[in-house]
Amino acid sequence: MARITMREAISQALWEEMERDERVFILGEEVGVWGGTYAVTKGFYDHFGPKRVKDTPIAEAAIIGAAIGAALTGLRPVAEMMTINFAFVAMDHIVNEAAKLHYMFNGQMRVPMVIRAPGGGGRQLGATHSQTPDAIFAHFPGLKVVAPGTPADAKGLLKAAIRSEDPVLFIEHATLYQTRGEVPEGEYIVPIGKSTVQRPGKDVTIVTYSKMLELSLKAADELAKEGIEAEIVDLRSLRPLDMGPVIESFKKTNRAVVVEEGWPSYGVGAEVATRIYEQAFDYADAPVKRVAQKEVPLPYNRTLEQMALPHVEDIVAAVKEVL
Amino acid sequence: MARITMREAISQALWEEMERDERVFILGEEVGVWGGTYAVTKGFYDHFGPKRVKDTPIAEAAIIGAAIGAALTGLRPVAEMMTINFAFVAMDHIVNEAAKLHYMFNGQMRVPMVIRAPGGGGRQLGATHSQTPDAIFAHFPGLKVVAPGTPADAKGLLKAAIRSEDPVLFIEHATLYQTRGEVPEGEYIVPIGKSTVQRPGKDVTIVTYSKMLELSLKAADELAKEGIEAEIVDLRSLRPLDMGPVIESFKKTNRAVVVEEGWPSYGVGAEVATRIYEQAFDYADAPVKRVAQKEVPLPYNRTLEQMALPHVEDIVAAVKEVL
Amino acid sequence: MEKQEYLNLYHQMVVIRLLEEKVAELYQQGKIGGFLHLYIGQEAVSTGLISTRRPEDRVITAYRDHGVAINCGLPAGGIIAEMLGKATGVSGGKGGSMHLADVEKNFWGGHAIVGAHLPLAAGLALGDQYQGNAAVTICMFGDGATNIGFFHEALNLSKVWNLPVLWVCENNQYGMGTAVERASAVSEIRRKADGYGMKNAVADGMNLMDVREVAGKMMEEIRAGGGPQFLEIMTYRFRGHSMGDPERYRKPDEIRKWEENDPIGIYRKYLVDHQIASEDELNAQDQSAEKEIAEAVEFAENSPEPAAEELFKHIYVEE
Amino acid sequence: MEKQEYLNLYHQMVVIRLLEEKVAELYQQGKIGGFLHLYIGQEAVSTGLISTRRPEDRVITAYRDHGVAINCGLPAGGIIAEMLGKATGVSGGKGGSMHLADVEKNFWGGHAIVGAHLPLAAGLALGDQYQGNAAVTICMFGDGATNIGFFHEALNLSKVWNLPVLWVCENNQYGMGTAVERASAVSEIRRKADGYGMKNAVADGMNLMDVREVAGKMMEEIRAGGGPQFLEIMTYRFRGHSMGDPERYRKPDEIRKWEENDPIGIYRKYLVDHQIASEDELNAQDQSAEKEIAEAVEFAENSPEPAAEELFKHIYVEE
Ligand SMILES: Cc1ncc(C[n+]2csc(CCOP(=O)(O)OP(=O)(O)O)c2C)c(N)n1
Ligand SMILES: Cc1ncc(C[n+]2csc(CCOP(=O)(O)OP(=O)(O)O)c2C)c(N)n1
Ligand SMILES: [Mg+2]
Ligand SMILES: [Mg+2]
Repeated sequence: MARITMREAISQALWEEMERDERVFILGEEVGVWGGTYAVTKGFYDHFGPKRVKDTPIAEAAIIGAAIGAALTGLRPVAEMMTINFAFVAMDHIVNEAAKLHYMFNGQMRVPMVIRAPGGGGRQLGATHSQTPDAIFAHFPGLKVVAPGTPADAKGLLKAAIRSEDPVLFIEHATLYQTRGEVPEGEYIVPIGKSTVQRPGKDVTIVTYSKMLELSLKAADELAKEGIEAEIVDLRSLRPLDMGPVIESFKKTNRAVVVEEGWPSYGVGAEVATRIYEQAFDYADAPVKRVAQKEVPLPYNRTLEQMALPHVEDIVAAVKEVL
Repeated sequence: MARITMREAISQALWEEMERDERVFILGEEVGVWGGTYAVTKGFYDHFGPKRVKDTPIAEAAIIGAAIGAALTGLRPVAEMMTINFAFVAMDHIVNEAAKLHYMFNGQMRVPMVIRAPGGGGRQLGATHSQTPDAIFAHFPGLKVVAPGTPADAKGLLKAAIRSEDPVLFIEHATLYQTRGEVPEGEYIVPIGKSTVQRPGKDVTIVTYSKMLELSLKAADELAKEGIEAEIVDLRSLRPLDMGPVIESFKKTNRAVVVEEGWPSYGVGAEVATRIYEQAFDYADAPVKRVAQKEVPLPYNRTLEQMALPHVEDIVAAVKEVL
Repeated sequence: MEKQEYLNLYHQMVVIRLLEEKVAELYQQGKIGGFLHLYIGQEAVSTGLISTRRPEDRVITAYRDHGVAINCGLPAGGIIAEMLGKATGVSGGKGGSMHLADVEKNFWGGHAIVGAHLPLAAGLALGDQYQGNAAVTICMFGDGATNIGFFHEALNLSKVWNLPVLWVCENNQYGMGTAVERASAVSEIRRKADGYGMKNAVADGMNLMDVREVAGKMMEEIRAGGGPQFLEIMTYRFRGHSMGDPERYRKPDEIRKWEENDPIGIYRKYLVDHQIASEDELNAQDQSAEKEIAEAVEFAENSPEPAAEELFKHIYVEE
Repeated sequence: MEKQEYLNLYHQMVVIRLLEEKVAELYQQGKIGGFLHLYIGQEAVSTGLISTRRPEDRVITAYRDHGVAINCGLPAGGIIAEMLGKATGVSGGKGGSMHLADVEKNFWGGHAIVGAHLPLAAGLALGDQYQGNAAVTICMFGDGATNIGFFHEALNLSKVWNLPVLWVCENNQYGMGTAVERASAVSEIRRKADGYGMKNAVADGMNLMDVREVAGKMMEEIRAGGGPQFLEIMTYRFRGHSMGDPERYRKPDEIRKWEENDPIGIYRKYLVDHQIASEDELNAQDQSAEKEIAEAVEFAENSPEPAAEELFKHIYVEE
């Protein structure tokens, strides 16, 4: 197993799937000649050519709409939103078309497509470019929403997403691209909709996903120094949301902290917490605690922005509160 | 006090505010000559003229964008989305522009505008036209989200929204337009961001808003026949979300059911339930129960659609479960 | 065209007309719910247009889709059943009037969000281009839809990528209650094609033969690889936008004037005048169409409701 | 124009150039974060354009906004402070490079979502029309932005409502790495105005005097109530799209060729050739601009960070 970055893992998954299946192609802004804004598709244009690596106009609705149409004809488009913030521009096509055609036409139509969308804050990009609005997409039945936290999961989940018969929103975190991890070479599939324990522990359950996994792991290291053993469950997919490992863990620890980067209100933490109580009310020894972004549009100023984002210390503090 | 319909109450609020303040104007699809798709603005075009009652092209982003721009110049636009489902088409302008300009430019810009948007299921309009996606808008700081459940609140909240210096998404429920209630004449303001007890009780707290208030009140009547006294808290506004009356009630009843029309996952019930535990964990005698829509795109067929929507019996059953 | 084909097209138009009159009745009786947008007055548009397509050509349209469905070969029974929400409906009762489709017949649906299907059409055409299929996608939409951003993005993309699409605007003069010139910077909708350097034309939508001729030529050029083209078809809806339209925006006179140009009457006259068919032959078509609709209604009314389990089917392909 | 005005415009261009070179440096030093889009090469566009505006005319643009801010009269110190995220920044350090604004100076901001500010511009103009102000809104955007739906909806609306907007496309040949013809159905962007029956023109963006002349005439016509117009200004950015652009999409030769048409050099030559200003006078302007920027940097660097409480201020007007 090679130790590669998240960027490389995603790139590898895409490359291998394109080699494997002629029907897979990429479209999006700057995915071709430029090599991808985050260099994920660097080299693809030269290797696969303009037919399969399509630079598009700046027209997010058309990108998603065209991907849907192509998917209807049996192709397997991987559409890139330069950042998830621009997915709002294509919101109707994502939640009203991609997510509903299969149902609305009684199974006649299938939309096997992937929307790759990097997101997240922490790069001083200002309020419109720094969001983590994952929860709002996960609100819609018909769409699958995936957000890996490790390079291996990124590879395995992206391959699963590309092979899925359903539309999948694949959320990447732009500040994770440099993160390294062991990634199996070649065929490696992580099924969509399975949470997983990323670190075992017995004292408290930390439920998280994407970038916040990294911070949670660090927090767990900190806590371990004080003898607190946190168990970390990585959701990996927000829809379907697999509560199995969360509940199992919670029944053991009786305490949980949910860590997300986005705003707490109507966010991921609320859903996870509510389900914990729904499924394991009698096991709760303390209220489930949410760690999330402050409820502000993210400011440009670095210090203010960092103040608004969740940090390792916030997780550590939250864990201590629930203990 | 006159007993008028929700439609009349909204119409009255609009009319009075337009009479009061020259800066208030309406724009949207079919708000003028047609008189409003739901007849809310019937007679406005003839009375106020085309300057203040503007029919627009079918271009939701331009409707919201133009309203924002006009608001920046000091006007007070009331933009209508024919239904909230079309708000996805203007998603970027709602959550990235209207909600963020004031913050991003450090208070220099103000966006005093209202977006009226009727929503809700139950009219066999099919998957794309029947949604109740209120929660996803309430996820964004910078936006206020209001959803009245009675004619009086509709009038008072709409007036407050029009006078607010901030952008307000004002969600109406299309199947409530015929609902009647006592509405104070003339000047009547209901402040945004205040939940209220709509029916007192001691055994269980039902937290709800919009159309589901109507169903919850009916459920409470049913329950009363069996000697169960439900207290009903109407949120009225999803952002800001006023938990005061909810928590007060819960501390008394120790049991709660949250009733919303939309999908449960990442919805309103999750947020309310989580906050109940956060603020009154020790008072919980049973898990908070959610009553919501089945997690499917709404089908056209009447029977199936009704199966997917929450009903009075579901609320009654949920209450019995938490007791 | 063979004589039979002429007759078939006449038959299709009559079937559409009768179907629309019938479903309006069923709507009034409360048997059809939701929105119902009738095609009466516009029959020659899709009948002429779709007569130029080959089976491999795809068709996609907006919510005003009953006529298009008939022209694409969907059975009247399955169409009416869909509006009644029956299990035998073309979309299993899940879609309703606005969401008829039959992908086997290459009819990719009615779509209810104005303009949202235009990018999908570009994608369908991209699928054919990618796979080397010599097929054209016919995308129909209203005049009102040409003002939404989706229209712009889709037309631009189709031209940049040289996609085989025929963009067809059914200009029935109004988007709901809004007359074209109150919503569109140009009242000749085809002028919008100039902004994309796209070849365009206009056809008389009350005249099936004109539509067929103009569209046929365009289809050939597109099929030959000439890239997308834009066709504006002038027409008029004789009824309201949907059932329950208060119709405050147009005068009875105007409607009456247009009704004098009934597309079915015009085509019928053409067939008789050109001695392609006799009055008797056409009356026979009328009768068979009536019978077809009567049977379709019976089929639909006697069909079962979808089973309760259907509610949870087809949310995903893979659960 | 008075001599002083000629000199002021020269001064503004030099200030922009020096400011951009300076902030590029500060970016390399890690003092500026986020995205930074330089205006080098395009100085004559906004300098010429905005020289035609009156104080009551509003200006709104995209994220490539430093030059526009200078031309609108924002102080270099406040602009650089904004990029450094300081409390004295024009947006209090909350906006950054892409979100400069000063509504007192009628500069309604840089906006970072491509094309999203075009509907806002229509709204600004609607505000003036509604209130009977004889003001024009100047809305600037890139070539790439003309492909997004917002563009279409805003232009259409402005024409239908006869709004006082000058739509200005800064055609710098690329949207990020995508050449105009790879993204747009027409490479003459002004052809898009035809789809709205909108009067349009083109100006040479390397030539301040040409921009000023063409724009000036349009501004007058719009101010007189003639409705929206469309101006395409041909230009080129000498630097990458933003800092860190790998620049795989254009050849050094092409850049070099354009650099020979430096807009500052061209205007300088014009002033000298027409004996409007002497070399000495222009050198003096260079020096004062240098001084201005040096002082601005000092001001910005010495300014305080925003207080922590600022994080929670201005989410709403009414908390
Ligand atoms: C995005 C969106 N906005 C608004 C509507 C509501 N609506 C449905 S049909 C229609 C008018 C469309 O007019 P046109 O495109 O001319 O088609 P026609 O009905 O005349 O066939 C409107 C406004 C919608 N379905 N989708
Ligand atoms: C809706 C949206 N999509 C994509 C982007 C990313 N993006 C920022 S600038 C840009 C290129 C814009 O090009 P152009 O309009 O020509 O302006 P220029 O940068 O050349 O001044 C892109 C794609 C964005 N900010 N917003
Ligand atoms: Mg129409
Ligand atoms: Mg450009």
